[in-house]
Parts: sequence; structure tokens; C-alpha cells
Amino acid sequence: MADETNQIANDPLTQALLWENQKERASEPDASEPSLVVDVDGFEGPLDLLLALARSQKVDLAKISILALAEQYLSFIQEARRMRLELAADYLVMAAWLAYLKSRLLLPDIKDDEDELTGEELAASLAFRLRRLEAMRDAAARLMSRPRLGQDVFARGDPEPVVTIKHSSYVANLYDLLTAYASQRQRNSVTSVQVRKRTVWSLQEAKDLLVRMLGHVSDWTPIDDFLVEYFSTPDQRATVIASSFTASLEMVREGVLEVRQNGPFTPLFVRRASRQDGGGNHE
Amino acid sequence: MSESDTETLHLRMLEAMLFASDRPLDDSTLKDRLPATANFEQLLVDLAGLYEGRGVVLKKVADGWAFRTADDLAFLLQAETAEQRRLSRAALETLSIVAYHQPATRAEIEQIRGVSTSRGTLDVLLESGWIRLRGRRRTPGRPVTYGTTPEFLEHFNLESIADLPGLDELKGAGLLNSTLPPGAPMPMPNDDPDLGHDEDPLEDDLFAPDVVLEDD
Amino acid sequence: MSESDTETLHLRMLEAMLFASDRPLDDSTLKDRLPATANFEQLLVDLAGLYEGRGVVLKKVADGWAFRTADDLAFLLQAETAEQRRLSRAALETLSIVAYHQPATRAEIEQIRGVSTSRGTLDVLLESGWIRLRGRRRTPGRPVTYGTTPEFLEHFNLESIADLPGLDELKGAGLLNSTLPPGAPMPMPNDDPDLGHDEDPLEDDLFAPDVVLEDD
Repeated sequence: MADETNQIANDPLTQALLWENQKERASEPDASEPSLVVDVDGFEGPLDLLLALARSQKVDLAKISILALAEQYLSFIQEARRMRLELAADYLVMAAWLAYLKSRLLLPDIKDDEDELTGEELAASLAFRLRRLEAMRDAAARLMSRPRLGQDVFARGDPEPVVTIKHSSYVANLYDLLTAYASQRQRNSVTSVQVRKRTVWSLQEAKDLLVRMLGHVSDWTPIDDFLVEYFSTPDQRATVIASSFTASLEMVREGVLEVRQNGPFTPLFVRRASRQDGGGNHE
Repeated sequence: MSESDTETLHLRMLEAMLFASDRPLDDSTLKDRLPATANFEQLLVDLAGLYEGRGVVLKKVADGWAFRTADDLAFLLQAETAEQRRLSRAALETLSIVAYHQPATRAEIEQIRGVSTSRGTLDVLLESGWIRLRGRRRTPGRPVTYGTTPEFLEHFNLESIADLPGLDELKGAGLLNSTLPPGAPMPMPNDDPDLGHDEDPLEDDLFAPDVVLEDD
Repeated sequence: MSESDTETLHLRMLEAMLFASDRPLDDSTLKDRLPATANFEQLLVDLAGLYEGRGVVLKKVADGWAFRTADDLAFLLQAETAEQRRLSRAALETLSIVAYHQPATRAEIEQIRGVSTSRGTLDVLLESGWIRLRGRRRTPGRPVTYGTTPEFLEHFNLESIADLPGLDELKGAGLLNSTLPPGAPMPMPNDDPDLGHDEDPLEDDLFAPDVVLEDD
């Protein structure tokens, strides 16, 4: 396979084929110099080499002698091998095919196989391929010689782009608005509820108080008398009463206190227990 | 080449150079690239004349000469797209607070919402045309007060700001449940264009220092 | 506004739109942005007439319209252009084969060139934006088909692919026939974005397995 990366061959024929020198292609390489072309690296495969050889015949490709071309190619390959040049396989395959073509052209056609192409047909096919490759090269050259954008013709250097202006219109209805207001008011009011630290009398505190008080009193006394000095605020009053009552029941169970009430919602009386055997007489 | 042909060529050269350049070209650059015989000043006058009244005009811009679309056709270079956008929840809440509590400062809005308000939220609302800067509160720091606009009333189909349902009505509509503590402030929105007794007018320097002051 | 004033305005509008853009604008884009009453075809003729022989001319390119500097002033402007990377001979041949034979498969390109194509050659062309993957040929192996792009037309100042230089002669000589032996019907190059009857769309997995399949 021809190495496409190695484009820059030094021989004038190849140079002339490089696109940047297309204009110089008008001046054909000298027909007397095909023997100079031994550098296979300069060619893009056997077809390219064949085309270069054909052009050296200095005739219209349509009228080229394929037989002469095949001979030229074969002698080129021979020369290259004599000089021990490395040849890619496709060059050798082409050489073999051309040797076959040559034999077909020289020998009379053997009509033993209907499907097989005649020597002339094979030659025409090769000539067509050469012409087609050359046509594509010419087309490329013509393409490249067109005034090209950014090289020969120029677009507006400082284009004024179309600016897209977005008009945002917002949508919201009254319901959205009210829901938003209500929900955030509510959320905020819920989060701002502070559970105040309440002053709570523990049972132990109440019990301690009752024990202390009962030390001085042995007769029925309204429990409120003991507690009144602690009723500094309504909040405190509730907790003091509740805790003291609960504590008093506990002390009755323990047998250190007796409780009496004369009727519903009447004052509660307490006194130190007279007996140590438990069992209060409260109602 | 006749004299007029030469002039035409020079004019064409000047035209092509200015067209193809990606930036304005100044006098010396243009002169350098024109033949020495060209009458540069006259060519500029001629070229400007050619484009006078056309869709594209030759303009002297900061650092030289350039072709520019005629001012009256600038609209051709704008594609307008309308897009409807929904307000974010933060924006809706902020808007509703401004509506109910106006005139309200940013600090007040934040106090009611319980979260700080991003600059963007107020910007979006200002852009929507539904809220406006009213004035400045006569308190330390002189914060800007916000209020709603006539467009707000129009968009939400309210005849006046007093038509906003009150807290009791919100409760009645099931939008507020009764956990709202009885002591919650009952807003009395006021969108009177006249400034209140505790508001000062905005000054001209509003958009420079105050934005900074308000950011925290 | 008088009739001639209206025409002048429409002409200025067309001029401004085309002048402002560095890319060709196609008929429908231009028509869309002109008033419905504008006689688009006449305006184009008038505008082209205004710029005839000037340093900047109106050109039909890549199925659209664009202002470009006049061809003959290339010498003036080339000084400033950055040296463009030159295409290798292989790339150049491949480009012209794709252009004239499109849609073309890699195998067809190789058959015409008589040499296998290195991956890099197609890559360079794809990267240049001048060729693109079109689809897949409905033949065994389902090879990818290549074609040219609007940027190709724009770069080479071609109105359409039918304007490729020498296309008619090549066609007449049967040299656009991609199959051997000669004498078979001759296909025309086709860069129609719609796929041909023997092309399938590319699948999403294009860049993974097929690149491998195509490599030899």
C-alpha cells in the first residue's frame, strides 16, 4: 500500500502532481525522462504510477496504447527490483495483472469462456480507470483554483449577529399569590411558637414542702394555707396545687399523712398521720 | 487605465477592505494598503456618499472606519422571543408579602418569611413589573421600601389593594388553618403612590451604593 | 409612505440583513423577515444590480445569498489571511471524488483512486466541515456514504452541487460512473440531505463499531 503520509517526493513528476502546483501541470513532464521515475514513494499506488507513465506518452488518454503502458510499467518494476527498492504488494499485483493483460493482448482471443473479458475489454477498463482518476484530479485542481472563501473572497469580517431578545412574561394567578402568602405565614407562625419553659414543681419538691410544714401542725389544716406563699403567678399556682395534691396522696399511701375533704370543690384538709399502720381515711 | 477607472478601483479596494475587516480600520492602515496615488480623503467621502441612506452605512467609530447596519434597521438584527415563566415559590412568597405588607423593606420581608431574600428574587419581581421601589424608610440605614404597581392589580384582577382577602377570609377559604396565633399582625397594605409619613423619596444614586448597602 | 419609499425601505432591509451576516441566508429566512408585501425576487435583482462592479458583490452561494468581496480584489485582502493548512493530495482527490460521486462509500473512493484510503484522510475532510456522513448504502456490509456540506459549497463559492466545475463534461464522458465496465447508467452527484432510495439513515452507534468495520 502506498504511504499517504509521505507525500513530498522530490522527483519533478510527482511535484507537478501535487495540488499546490496544479497550475504548473500544464507543462507536461518531459517524455524523455520517464526512466528518472524510480521513486515509488512518490506515487499513490500502482494506478497513480500508471497514470504518471501514461502521461509521459504525451497522448490523449483515450488513445493511449495500453500495451505500451503495460510494458513501461513492467520495465519500471524490473528496474526498481534491480535497484532493490522495496515495493508494496499492490505494485507487484498490478505488475502480474499487466503481464497477464499483455499476454491477452498479444495472443488471439480464446473463445472458450463467455464470461471472460477479452484483452481489449480489459485494456479499455484500465484506460477508463486511468481517465477517471485523471478526471478527478483535474476536478480537484479546478475546485482548488476557484476563488475560495477566506482566501480569495471574503465574507463580512465583523458580522453583526442577530441578537435574540427574550421577553419574559411571568404568569401567576391570585390563587398562587394567596396560597403563597397563607402558607408562608402559617409556616412562619408555626416555626415561631416557643414552648416557654414553665416553672414546674416536681413531686419531690412538693413532698419536701409538705413534710416540712406538717412538722409544725398536727391538726386538720387546709392544704392551701401551706401553699399560698408560693402562688406568685397563676401558672405557678396550678403546678403547685397539682404537685402538692399528688404528693399528698403519695404520703397518705405511705401512712405519714391524712387527707380530708368535706364535699366536692371544698378545701382540702391535711394533717400528720396519727397511726403508722397506713390506710388513710380520705374520701 | 483611465483616471476614473483608477478612482473606481481605489474606491472598490477601500470598500472591500472595510467589508472584510473584523475590526474598524483607521486612516493610516487604510492609506498604507491603498496605492500611494489614491486620494484617501476623497475616497472616504465618496464611499460614505455611496452608502448614504442605504441599509448599511459607513461610520466613524472609536478607532477607525467600519460598515454598520443603519440605526433605523437595527430591529432586523433582533429576534424577539416571548417566553412565559412561572414565578418561583420564593418569588411568589416575596411578592405576596410585599402586597400585604407594603410598604415593606427587605428586612421586613425577611423577618416575615423567616429566611433571607436573595437579590435575584427581588430583581425578578422588579422585572415582572409587579413591584417597584417606593422610597426609603426613615429609619437607620434608610432601607428602600417596596410596594406593588398598578400592573400588579391589573394582572391579579384586583380593583384595589384593599381587595386582597384578609387573614380571616384566608382562613375561611381554607388557605390558613387556625394555628395562626391570635397575635399575628394583621397587615394593612398601602400602595398609595404618595409616600407615607415615614418614607423619604428615592434619590438618583439609588442603584449604586444602596444595592451594596442592602446586600449582606 | 409612497410606493417607491416602501420599495426603498424593503431594499434597505434586505441589504442590511445580508450585509450583517457572514453566512449565506436562504430565501425563506430572508422572506420571513421582510414584510409580506415585499417583492422578494425583484428586490434581489435590484440589490445585486446596486452592487454590480463594486468592491463587494451579492452572490448566490450554497443555496442562499451572501455579500462577498469581489474576486479580483483577492490580492488586496490575501495579505491579511492566515496561511491555511494545505490539503494533502490524497485528501484533495478524496474530496473531489466525494463531491462528484456523492453519495460515495469509502470502497468507491478507493476503487477510483486505486489505493486504500487511510483513516486520516477522511478524518481531515470531516474535520474541515466539507464532507459529512450521509447514511448507509443498502448493500452488504451497509457501508457509510459520504457527501458534501453547505460549508463546502460556501467555501468554494458554489451555488449548488450542480455548479461543480466540469460536471457536465465528466458526466458526458461517462467518468462519473462508479461501476466498471463503462457504459452503465451514469449517476449524478447528489448532496440532497434526504437520503437516496439505496441509503439508510445512520444509527446512533455509528462511531463505534462501524469505524472498526470499515478499517482494513
